[in-house]
Amino acid sequence: MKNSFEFSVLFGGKAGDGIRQLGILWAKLLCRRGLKTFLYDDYPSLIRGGHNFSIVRAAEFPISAHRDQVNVIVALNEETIRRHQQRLSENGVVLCDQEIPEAQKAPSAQITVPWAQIVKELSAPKIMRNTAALASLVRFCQIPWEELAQTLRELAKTELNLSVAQKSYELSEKGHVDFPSKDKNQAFFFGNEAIALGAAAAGLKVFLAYPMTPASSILHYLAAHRERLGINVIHPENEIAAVLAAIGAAYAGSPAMTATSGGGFALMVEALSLAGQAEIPLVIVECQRPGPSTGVPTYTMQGDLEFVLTAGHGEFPRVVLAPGDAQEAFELTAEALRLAWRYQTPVLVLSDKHLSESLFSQNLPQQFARVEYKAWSGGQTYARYAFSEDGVSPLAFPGRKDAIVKATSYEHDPFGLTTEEPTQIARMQEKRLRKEEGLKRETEKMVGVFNRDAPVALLCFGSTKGAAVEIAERLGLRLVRPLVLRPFPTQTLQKALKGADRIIVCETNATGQLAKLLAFHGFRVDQKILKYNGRPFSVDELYERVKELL
Amino acid sequence: MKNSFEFSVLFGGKAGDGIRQLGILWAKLLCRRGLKTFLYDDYPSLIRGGHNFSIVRAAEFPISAHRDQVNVIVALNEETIRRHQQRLSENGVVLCDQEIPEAQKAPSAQITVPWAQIVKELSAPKIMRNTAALASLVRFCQIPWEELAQTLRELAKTELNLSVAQKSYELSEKGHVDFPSKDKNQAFFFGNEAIALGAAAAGLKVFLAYPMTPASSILHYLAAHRERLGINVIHPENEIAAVLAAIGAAYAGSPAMTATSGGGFALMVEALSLAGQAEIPLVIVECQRPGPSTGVPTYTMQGDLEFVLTAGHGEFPRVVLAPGDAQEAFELTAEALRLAWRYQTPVLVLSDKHLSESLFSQNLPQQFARVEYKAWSGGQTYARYAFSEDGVSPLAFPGRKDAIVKATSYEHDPFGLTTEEPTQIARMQEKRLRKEEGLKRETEKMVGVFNRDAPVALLCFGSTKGAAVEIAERLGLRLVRPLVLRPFPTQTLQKALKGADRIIVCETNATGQLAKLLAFHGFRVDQKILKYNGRPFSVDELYERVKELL
Amino acid sequence: MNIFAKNDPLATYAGNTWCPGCGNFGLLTAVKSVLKKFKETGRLHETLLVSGIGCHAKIVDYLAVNSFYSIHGRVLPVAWGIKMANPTLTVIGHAGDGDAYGEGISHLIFAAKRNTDLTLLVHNNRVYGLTTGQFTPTSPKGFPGRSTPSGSPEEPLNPIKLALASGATFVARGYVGKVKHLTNLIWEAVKHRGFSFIDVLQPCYTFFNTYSFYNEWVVEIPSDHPYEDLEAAFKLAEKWDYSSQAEEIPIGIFYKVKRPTFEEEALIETRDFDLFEHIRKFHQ
Amino acid sequence: MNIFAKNDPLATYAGNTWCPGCGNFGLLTAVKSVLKKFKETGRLHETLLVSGIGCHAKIVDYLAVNSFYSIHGRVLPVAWGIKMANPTLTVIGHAGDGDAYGEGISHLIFAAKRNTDLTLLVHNNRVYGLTTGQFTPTSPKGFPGRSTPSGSPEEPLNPIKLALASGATFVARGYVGKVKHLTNLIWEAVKHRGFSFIDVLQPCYTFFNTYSFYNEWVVEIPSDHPYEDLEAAFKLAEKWDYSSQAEEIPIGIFYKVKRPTFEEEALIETRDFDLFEHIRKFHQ
Ligand SMILES: Cc1ncc(C[n+]2csc(CCOP(=O)(O)OP(=O)(O)O)c2C)c(N)n1
Ligand SMILES: Cc1ncc(C[n+]2csc(CCOP(=O)(O)OP(=O)(O)O)c2C)c(N)n1
Ligand code: SF4
Ligand code: SF4
Ligand SMILES: [Mg+2]
Ligand SMILES: [Mg+2]
Repeated sequence: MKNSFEFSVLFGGKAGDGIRQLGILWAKLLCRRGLKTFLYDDYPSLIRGGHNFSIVRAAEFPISAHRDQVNVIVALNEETIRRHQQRLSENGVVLCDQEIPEAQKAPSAQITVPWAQIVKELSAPKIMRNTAALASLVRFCQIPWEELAQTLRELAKTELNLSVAQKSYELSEKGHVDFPSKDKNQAFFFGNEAIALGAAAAGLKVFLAYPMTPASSILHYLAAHRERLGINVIHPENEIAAVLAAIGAAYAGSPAMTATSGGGFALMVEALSLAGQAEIPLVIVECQRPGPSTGVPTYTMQGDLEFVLTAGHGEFPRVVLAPGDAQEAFELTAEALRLAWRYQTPVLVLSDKHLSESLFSQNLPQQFARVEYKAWSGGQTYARYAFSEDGVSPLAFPGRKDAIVKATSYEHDPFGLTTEEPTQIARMQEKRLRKEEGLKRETEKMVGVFNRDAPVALLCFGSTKGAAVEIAERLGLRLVRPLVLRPFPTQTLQKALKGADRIIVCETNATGQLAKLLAFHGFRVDQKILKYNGRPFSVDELYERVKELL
Repeated sequence: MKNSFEFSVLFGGKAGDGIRQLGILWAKLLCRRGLKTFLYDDYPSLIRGGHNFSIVRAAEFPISAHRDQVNVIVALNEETIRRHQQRLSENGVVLCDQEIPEAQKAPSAQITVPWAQIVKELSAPKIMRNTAALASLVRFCQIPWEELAQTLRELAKTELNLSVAQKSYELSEKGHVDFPSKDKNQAFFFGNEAIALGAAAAGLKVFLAYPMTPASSILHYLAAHRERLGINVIHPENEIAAVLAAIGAAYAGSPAMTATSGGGFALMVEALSLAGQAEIPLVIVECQRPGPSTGVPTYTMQGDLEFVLTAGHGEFPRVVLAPGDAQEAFELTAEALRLAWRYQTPVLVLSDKHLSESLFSQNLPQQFARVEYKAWSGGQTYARYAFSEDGVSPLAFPGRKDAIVKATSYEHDPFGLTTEEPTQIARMQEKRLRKEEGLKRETEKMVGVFNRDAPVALLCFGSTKGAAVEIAERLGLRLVRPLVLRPFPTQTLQKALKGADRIIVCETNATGQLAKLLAFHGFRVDQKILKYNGRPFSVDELYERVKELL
Repeated sequence: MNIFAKNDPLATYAGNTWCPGCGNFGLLTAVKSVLKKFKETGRLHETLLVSGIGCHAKIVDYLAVNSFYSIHGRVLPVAWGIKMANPTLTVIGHAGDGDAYGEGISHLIFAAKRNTDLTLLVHNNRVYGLTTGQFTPTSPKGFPGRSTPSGSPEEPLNPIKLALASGATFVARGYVGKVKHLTNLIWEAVKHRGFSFIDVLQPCYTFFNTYSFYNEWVVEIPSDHPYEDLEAAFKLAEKWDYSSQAEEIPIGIFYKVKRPTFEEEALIETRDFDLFEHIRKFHQ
Repeated sequence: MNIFAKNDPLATYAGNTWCPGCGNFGLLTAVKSVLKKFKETGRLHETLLVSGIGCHAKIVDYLAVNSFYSIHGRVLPVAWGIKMANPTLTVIGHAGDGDAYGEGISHLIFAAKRNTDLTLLVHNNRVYGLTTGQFTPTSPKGFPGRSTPSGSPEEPLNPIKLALASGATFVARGYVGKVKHLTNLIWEAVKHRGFSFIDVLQPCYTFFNTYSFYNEWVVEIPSDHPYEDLEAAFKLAEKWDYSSQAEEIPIGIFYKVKRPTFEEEALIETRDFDLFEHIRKFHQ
């Protein structure tokens, strides 16, 4: 790694211990110190009990992946120590509750603090042990009390939290880490928050979603902020209603989006095809998790790529975008809305649990895409599906006096009336498919390239970016990442891969879907690194896997 | 064409005139004479009115396509003459009702018979004009009355029909055609009947479907024959219920199937993935029609290939079979059931309107696939998902005393209990995907090849077979047809295409989906012939399109 | 070129393809009368039809007004989305019985539950028309459709009871054989704020000709019916359970109450926001 | 290795992951008592559980009986298919309220309409548990779930009314706080030939703790209730509309009648046939 400060902490406990919240507060506190942070959250599909852990990595340089080794383990239960102590780096320390019986026996350096007792004494709910633990960590890292207090004041909000923290801070001991502090606050976003904000920034006005891990937090975020963002946020009876109401809203003039995971997306496929035929600007976010079917709902996999590329009966233009971190999630979701409206066709944003539910500290761009469309300028009789060179017809919305706006799922003539006439059918198919040319032109450049001249090229898409980018830097590899998967940016990739001796594809699925897509487009794939146990690549693991092949 | 007898008749009129029934009776009558026939049916999406026509081609040699030129037009209305008279061959004749006012003006040779009057005089319903027309045609073709009478007795069944026919036969004139007669009756099947019978023959016990053109006739056929075939045939509330009940039935031990078109299949995609995870033997028939969305419901297109190949979230083995005529429809549907049960995974049969709703006279094979499975032999505790070399676990059904049978949509351990443990997840993914090896082995040979050594190769799939096979014969082309599209029979195709100078793909869609699939698997495609106006290739049209390229 | 029929400003040039004698003609007449009123007040452009797929759905091709010809079973979610984008539009849904009571039944229940402000007209011919005659959820037991040639094995649903149980605030039944009565019903439904549901008895001349049956048994609900009494409505709905026997088939409004609409309860005024202020506040 | 828990022949070795205090424990106890009766008569292998996805659904992992852990909303069609293949099995469905009244509501209506011979237990915690606390179709208006932080804008559905309106022949409500009463209900439901529906009030300790509310208002339906009177059942169902106020929450059997089952009306004995005879008869 870079010769620069970095520091990882693992927080572990049972579901219901507030592990995630603890990690988030720590990450945010460090962001406010100007550090870059990344939070990886690992939790089973249950509400209380089981074993949850979060790894928060912080560094002075940009990061968007976690490491297996950690400097500190904050253990809210014994199991955490047992499961994770092999992760501790040299000089690593375990922070844990005095009450943990095993604590004394563990081989590593340990600092025990009476968190449970503090909470009890202050009559705070037991979950506030997490605040106590945070305070011990802050103290251990020699971060001034005032910083913690301020973070808690702004983010956790209750006085009781503060008291618990203060007490624990006092009872905890300093460590030897010298935590740096920079001037500039770092912004922080979960992947799904970045998706939500990207959509909102581009002009989203209606969001509908049925809950499904790992997409639900888009719904939760937008619902919590709907008044502030000026967006209608609706949780309907099922995914079919969600996508069809989004289609209805878009037809009537409101930029609309829905979000789901693979199983929910499967239910939206009939409507996707409708959006293709009726030329509706529709954005669907698909946050992947391990399948098939219910699979492993709270873990990660990039197993739905091939599915989303060709889902839907019949032939129609579509775009599939795959962001790799929060910043890209923001930009590409905004772009998704822009493209959907510019071309009046469905656009998919493909995420996965690892992107959607990890926390990134990144800045969002000042410039971003916004919804724009070819508006009908009035005049003659309005024809919703008027032929045009680029396949895009001028748009008018129902409600204006001078237009009759007829959308339809049937093959149709320019006015939107049903046709079964062979020439008309062929012409309309061609009209719609013509949009692919414009889409191709606009998306052709969407490839991320790093170390352009290195002889060995690593290829990946989506959330694998985080680990891959560090490996590429560390090992001097070229990193090439298509951000758009349909249309496929063949020319740009050809340029990006020019002169590469070796092409290694890495992705988190069992059959190498990106590799297949590359092969389909005529690219040579020399080696594949696949992972399909539901876990993302950590920096260290990907390093080992790549090293093996070199 | 071959130097042998062939004869085409076009029957035209309004929906509600009984055009289709008329064509069917004619085709069947000729089959009973031992001729090969093929019926192509063209009708808009309405119940009464509009313009319907059927072309029945008959020949002494095997055929499974229609021609544009016809020898006789049987016109139940004026519009038929106007629309189709350019199809008449030299010496062609129009048979029509005396009442048709335009009749006299048309340039071609015409025979008029007072069909409407006959029907009226006998107080028969107006639709029986079709029987009268049939009788005139039969007479024109110098076919003895007894043959018609017998066909009507067996297939149309009412006495009134016979009287109408007789009267009309008497009033009609002989033509100059010498219609051959062979010894052996030909069997006749609509594509969908062949699918239904293939499934029934293989051991189908539960069929569920929600009506959707052009799949509905599978439901209608099986419903009409359910007692005879011993199959439960159910029309449920929607496609989702259809596919999930089929899954439930298969889990409990009954070979089950469902059938639909693209839009209905879209609704089944979530369940498809469930069948993959839970390892359920599920067969789905997808009868394509022009999309996207509602599209052109009563016409044809091969536009859903890419969709069905990868539909469903997550990664699981599946088979996609694409028959080209009734015989293949029968064989491959039986094979679909066999493979589904042998490998406990979903199998898709891909048809289209042109195959499903055309009538073929072909014999069905005496040998065909039947459901067989790896049965659990009892003994130790039953584990539904026991690991095995070929990925297939022994099967037991709920209800037996010695087994607890747990199926699940979650990732699971061998007993079917949920797991989130990384090693288990990866192992189970591998177990399931291992079935692809066996499937590949079993399906690798499924390629139709004709004229193996010809330098120019024509490639197609599904219903395009009918026209392509004649063209290949006529022009001395090699014809290569993958009957299985997933797993893709790469090696067999390589052999089949060895030494081909030129590879021409023809298919009825706008983007060349088979061509793309071939390219993906490393095949060179030199030229594409695409048609996407909802109509299938006729022999003559495909001939012209191929000729242009040679 | 334009979209209109020659002599009828409410019609498009699309040729009508319903069977002669189809009950949909009566429904078309009734809807047209209602649209005419909108036209007269200059508000036709604020009306919008949404249809499913089936014979019924062709109505949107015939009428020169805004429309969304959607997919089988999905009239209501599409209409709902349209209202989210523009609550000022008057939205009328046209669904088939296969459409509304089979494929799309879930949406009917939720439109009723939410009291979404729109009107749903179910062209209830008690058969799948366009797919040539299978039994639907409201076909009588024993109906010999193409999927049940020896008779449907199921008792029919009673959609009036279902709508009542789901919380609909305007529940009615019409009959295409009484066009004037139907026109008034539709007009009342459109005026009603909230979810208005009309089950329209619409004989399918070709696959299920029920004209004489309805002509014999249809009775208008008397005007002293207690419109706000749910139990009375339920009781009235029980008079006929969609079987092939009847003693009386009430038509008219079964139930009508006021309740806040979904649009009032759930929607906010959409507007733009300042991204960077939002980030400073919640993400730093 | 085998599937059983150490000391319990009805349990698997799967660790229970419900929250402490979860209402599902009571339901598990009740179901186990019923399964025990089957075990005692040597018929356990003929019982089968089908579940959806959600906290409720985990129950099938805990019980050492045949089961199909299906997908969200699809308990009923899977169970229906199982009955088609083997009508002799006793099939019990476990669904969540999100499952049965949201995603899968269409199947509930049709199972009731058809009188499919199975039992459906809805673990009605009136919240999406496993997806961490959004409002469901039976959440009270104003419920501050994660998708509606400022309060659900919708009135709840009353599933008892819905089941009655759809034709269910056994409609009941249970409460996990009355395990014995619940056990009896389930037993009655399982014995009933036809579709038996029990809405089980199951507090979600974590996201919607309704124990004290139910404890206060739950009242057993008196044994002189006219079980076969639909209107009486509907009236009783109206006593509580799933809002956060109540004067009385009746539990017990609301309605119970005999009607032919789907299996009796629709299924035939499957058997093999002679293909070539069939072809000679119908295709030559
Ligand atoms: C998802 C889906 N399933 C099936 C169909 C086929 N389909 C078209 S119309 C129709 C039936 C329509 O019946 P109904 O809604 O009663 O309308 P009607 O034709 O009687 O007016 C069906 C099943 C479809 N278009 N989409
Ligand atoms: C098609 C689909 N949509 C969404 C989900 C996500 N999901 C899993 S459980 C659940 C909610 C379950 O709520 P409920 O049915 O009430 O069960 P509970 O957890 O409360 O027992 C949802 C929406 C899914 N698995 N499948
Ligand atoms: S089939 Fe029935 S509903 Fe359809 S147009 Fe004809 S008469 Fe009307
Ligand atoms: S979240 Fe609620 S329903 Fe789920 S296990 Fe916990 S208490 Fe039970
Ligand atoms: Mg209908
Ligand atoms: Mg629930």
